[in-house]
Amino acid sequence: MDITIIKPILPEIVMAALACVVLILELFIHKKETIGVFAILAVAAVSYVIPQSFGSAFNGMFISDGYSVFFKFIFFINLILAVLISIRYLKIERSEFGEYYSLMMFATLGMMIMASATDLIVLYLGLELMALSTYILAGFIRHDRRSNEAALKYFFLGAFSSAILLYGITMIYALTGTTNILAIASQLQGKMTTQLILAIVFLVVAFGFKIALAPFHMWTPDVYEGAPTSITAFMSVGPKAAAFAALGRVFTTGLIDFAPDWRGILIALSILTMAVGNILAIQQSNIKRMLAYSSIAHAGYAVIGVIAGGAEGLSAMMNYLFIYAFMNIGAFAVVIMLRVEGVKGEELEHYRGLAKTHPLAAVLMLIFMFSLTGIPPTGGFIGKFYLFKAAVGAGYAWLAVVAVVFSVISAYFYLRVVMYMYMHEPEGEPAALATSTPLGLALLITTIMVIVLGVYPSPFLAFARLAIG
Amino acid sequence: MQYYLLIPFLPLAAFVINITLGKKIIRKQAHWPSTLAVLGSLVVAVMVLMDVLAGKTLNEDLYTWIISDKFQVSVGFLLDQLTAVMLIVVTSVSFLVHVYSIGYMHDDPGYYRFYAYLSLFTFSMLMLVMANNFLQLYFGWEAVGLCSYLLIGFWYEKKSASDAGKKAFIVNRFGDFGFGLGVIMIFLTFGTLHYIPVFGDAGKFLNESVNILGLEVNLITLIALLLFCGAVGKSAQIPLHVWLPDAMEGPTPVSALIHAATMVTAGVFMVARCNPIFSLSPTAMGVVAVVGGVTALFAATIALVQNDIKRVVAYSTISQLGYMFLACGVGAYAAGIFHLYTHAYFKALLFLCAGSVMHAMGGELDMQKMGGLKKYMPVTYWTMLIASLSISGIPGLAGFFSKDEILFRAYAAGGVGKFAWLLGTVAALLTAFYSFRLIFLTFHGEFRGTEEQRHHLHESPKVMTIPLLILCVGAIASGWVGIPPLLGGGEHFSEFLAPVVGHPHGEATHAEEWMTMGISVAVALAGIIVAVVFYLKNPSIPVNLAKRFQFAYRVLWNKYYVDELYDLIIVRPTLFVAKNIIVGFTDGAIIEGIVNGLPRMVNRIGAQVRKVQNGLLQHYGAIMALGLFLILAILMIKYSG
Amino acid sequence: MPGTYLPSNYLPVFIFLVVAIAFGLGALLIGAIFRIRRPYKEKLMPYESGIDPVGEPRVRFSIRFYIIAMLFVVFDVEAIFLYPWAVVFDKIGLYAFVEMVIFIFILLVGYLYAWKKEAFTWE
Amino acid sequence: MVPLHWYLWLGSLVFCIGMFGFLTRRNVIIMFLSIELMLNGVNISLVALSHYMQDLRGQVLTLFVIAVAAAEAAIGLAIVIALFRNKPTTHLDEIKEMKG
Repeated sequence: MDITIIKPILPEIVMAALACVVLILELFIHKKETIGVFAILAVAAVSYVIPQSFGSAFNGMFISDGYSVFFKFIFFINLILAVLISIRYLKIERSEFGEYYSLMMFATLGMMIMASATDLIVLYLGLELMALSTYILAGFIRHDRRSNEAALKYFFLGAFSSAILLYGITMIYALTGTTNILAIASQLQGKMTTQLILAIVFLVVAFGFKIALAPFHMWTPDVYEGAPTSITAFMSVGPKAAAFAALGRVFTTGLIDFAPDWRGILIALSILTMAVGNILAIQQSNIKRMLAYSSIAHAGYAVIGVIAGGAEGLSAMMNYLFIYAFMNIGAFAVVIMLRVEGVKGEELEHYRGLAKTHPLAAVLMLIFMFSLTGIPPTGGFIGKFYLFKAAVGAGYAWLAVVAVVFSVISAYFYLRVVMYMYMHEPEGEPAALATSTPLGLALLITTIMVIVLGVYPSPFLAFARLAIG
Repeated sequence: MQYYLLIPFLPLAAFVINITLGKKIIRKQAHWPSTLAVLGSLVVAVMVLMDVLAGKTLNEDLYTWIISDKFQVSVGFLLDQLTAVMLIVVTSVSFLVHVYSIGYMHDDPGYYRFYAYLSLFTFSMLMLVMANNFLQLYFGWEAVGLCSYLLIGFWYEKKSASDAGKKAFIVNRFGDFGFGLGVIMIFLTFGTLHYIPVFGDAGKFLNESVNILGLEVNLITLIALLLFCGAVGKSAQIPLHVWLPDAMEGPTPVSALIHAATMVTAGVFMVARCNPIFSLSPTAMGVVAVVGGVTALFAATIALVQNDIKRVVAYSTISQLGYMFLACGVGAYAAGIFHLYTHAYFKALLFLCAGSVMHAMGGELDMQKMGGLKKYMPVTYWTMLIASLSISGIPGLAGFFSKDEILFRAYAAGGVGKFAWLLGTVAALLTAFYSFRLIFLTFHGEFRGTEEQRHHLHESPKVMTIPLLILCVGAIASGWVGIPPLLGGGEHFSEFLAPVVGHPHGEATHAEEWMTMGISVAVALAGIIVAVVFYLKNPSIPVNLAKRFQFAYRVLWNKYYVDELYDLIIVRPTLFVAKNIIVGFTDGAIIEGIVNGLPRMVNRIGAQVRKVQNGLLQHYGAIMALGLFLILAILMIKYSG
Repeated sequence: MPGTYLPSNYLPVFIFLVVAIAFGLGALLIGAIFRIRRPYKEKLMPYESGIDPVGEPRVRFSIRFYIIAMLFVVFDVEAIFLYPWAVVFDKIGLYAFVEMVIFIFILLVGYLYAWKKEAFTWE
Repeated sequence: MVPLHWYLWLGSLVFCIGMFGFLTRRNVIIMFLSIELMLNGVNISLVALSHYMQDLRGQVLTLFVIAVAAAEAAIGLAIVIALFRNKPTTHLDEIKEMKG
């Protein structure tokens, strides 16, 4: 029995073990913050074993390469930040249960498996592990009807989409007799068949659902609005990035010979997504819902990286997701800060005159809104710049122009928040803030990273480029 | 030798400290971070100068923000002879002004804000002069403009101050627009924005021309002139000089630092820096020389009759900047920079002395209400006298060497240069006259102010007079590094700069050199003597002259009506268009359609699309399925057909 | 060998199924066609051994049933992994054994959790 | 012998019936069943393919699908119960608090 063959999957094993430990700890520890801290320590432990993990395992079903490791870091950041912003928030929502953290860890485990999967079976298992955990997390505030509704909608549509994914996998299996992503291309030999069309379309739909590409985005606004805000932040980055990782891997290795076909589909979906996300975001008065539409729009931008393809396109997409993790969670952290006992703090109206009452919170929100719009010198600008550059480089200049136009439209609703904070006078009683050390830490990290990524992006760009190899 | 990074970043750190902690914590101690930072910069600048003297120059990109094929946005530093000189000028004057402001601004409620802006300005100016590419130059350019705007309007409660700030901002827009176009042209032509490759390749495009509205224009000339547009705006040359006198609304130390010694000389620096481009285009050079010469004379004439002490010095600044451009225009870049460097000291000194006078007079600016201040404030008097001697070009003082160098080079260059020399020499006469008019009106004779003011008269505190004394040393001695061979010197200054700006063209005999020198000394003395006669011996003469040549006097008093002219041909039409036509259109269809129509359309679409999101789970599933079958159908049709 | 499942082996089963379904449906159908319909109130009452019914016929089950059912389904289905494992156990040996122990251990963690959360106690 | 196609058609038919049921029925429990039908349609195809190709992967995936489906059912049921406690309905048309 050779133990070394499990080395590539060691991070996942450690994560799984620690998630189980956290689950058991919940039974004995009454101070739930401790469990949150433990979850963060677990990430540290997993990160520790990652450098030794490079390689392939289980007959090529699982790989730990630069690409997957980059995504895993996005998941870790996502997990850490989400834990930090949850601790106080859960108390306010009266939903302080330790399972919350272990579920987050299991979801992260699922994402890690997705990013590393080189076999469709493994991919499916990772996806389900992630999805099942997030279904529960979406409905975590059990006494809140909106949270229940979010979980229900997410669950049903999610199950529907995973059935579609399975059918797509079956089609590929029928055609090639294999489920190995790397072997698919050689088995298909570039031959187009009806089954392959089915397979491509079904896979696009299934991944499109997780990424929230229009018209498979319908669940997103409702679920993001209803779910606990911390989970919305978690969901809007992690699962999305994981689905991008899988999409990138499956389409740019297994189905690379059919790039013209799926690229056409993705371009159409990307434009539709940017349109729907940005245009509907303008209509929203609830900031969580607005951020939900904004996250749809951002998925539309990021998919341009996959369309452009190649090392440049993929690394631009990875960078974008990396930057997006910080700015989006940062924005949600501010939203969470406004959620205090008895006040939802989700409406745009709550931000009226925030600059007068809470200047620091307003400045932070301003930075995140600028970054989401893509105004230099914030990270958002860098992310978009390289995405659009990749598109231009791959000969899709017109698509970049369309994306820029939609970015300009997006300024309307992002900057409206800024306007509410800075141009309007506060009304009634000044809004209270629910601050806490972990939340402050999360805000600190996100703000610094958004600025650093905007001002000094080269090391991170180099990292993504290196990861592609 | 990365230590040079301290030069710009110390002031930046001071800015950050003051702007964040200033209001609550530092308050009256705000001068400490800023002053110490700029002192540090000065020390490091001296070290850099030593390195450069030892032959070590440096050109490196510190960090690159964005790379996109050829387009590269980076922060990089070029440390060569020219930069070293500029660093010394900027940091030393800035340091002295920082110290002086401790006394001058001590009661101001916006104390911390003032020092924060000063630090920010110093940072921007240093980034500007240390840049190794045009984009950074451009950013520094805009940043110093912003600081200038903030500092002119520092007392923003005062309407004239905020108006002056706006005016400076808007007038500079004109110049900066040209400068920006120039930078873009450079990128389009050379494919890079770094100095070294651009300057290296400039010769290759010598004979290329571009077609503008049917007019064939030489490419290099076009670039040079566009760049020069920026210099005209920033350095307040004709016709964009109107903002600088109004900028005197700002605190006097600001006038000394920004509007005399450093920022306004950025244009000269830029032209000198871009000398490989300018030198290739005789047309552009001619324009530079003529604009400089004409401005030198033009501004000097206005200064003759002004009564506002700061405005006299301001017009004098414009005039002296004209000299510097004149020098650049005849190819004597080293002479231009030499004058920039000596001028920084004596002009800063003049301003700070004016500030000292104002301090004593309780903010009074009208020289007609001063007089006889000599006995109340001896230090101010003597230092200002030396500065005036220096600017007039009395042999042995700094101004003499640099001005003489310029006039000689202009003469030697021949052609346009001769004409420019003539303008410059007349301007030198006027310079001596108005400088001493200022001295005599302010310090000699009887005090003409109110009793209350007289009671209040006092010499400024040590913290203000010591910078004056130090600057005075500069006003005397700073020229000694560039004594011409004719007087036994070694022309060290132009030799030092020669690797960057080359040697001036033109040949002249020793006799001619003696002649130009003699003439400039003679006119300087003549100017002083006339001033003595007019304002000390026989004060009725100027009054009579003003009466006799009423028309000329009024034209000069009103600064040639340039402001009025601009008001008539630019401001009013613009306002007219804005008020009538644009407002008219807003009710009409076009603007309505574009400004309101598009968002409204987006909104209307949004409101419709929104209905699809009706909250029903099945509905969502159905739309997913619909999307799936639609894509499937399209692909199927594509492959079956 | 692919495709060796000859339906002939299952033919009797198939015929039996068809006959069974046809008979059941036929009997109901014939009854529906020929019977006389004269409904009145007592006749429509649910038959509860001659006693008048009390309350709604649909009773809501306690939520406990669902929880037990869910737990049962989950733990029951995990057993399917044991079958293929058992089949190939002697071929893979120790490695398989260790893996299955880990698998069971993870299930055990879940079981422990459910137990501690008092999912098995009936209030 | 039954050709592979028959199985595949059967599988896709079951899948489509499930899909149709999911989209048309309003009762959450029936929708559950519909999703199970979809998954089982996939399972039929997978097992058939696996058998015809003499490749075990299909069957392995089927086992995983069954296990995941069970977990999914448990979670789904839990979510429905949680909702039911706050709003006693299993009729989906009444669950549309969030929209727009």
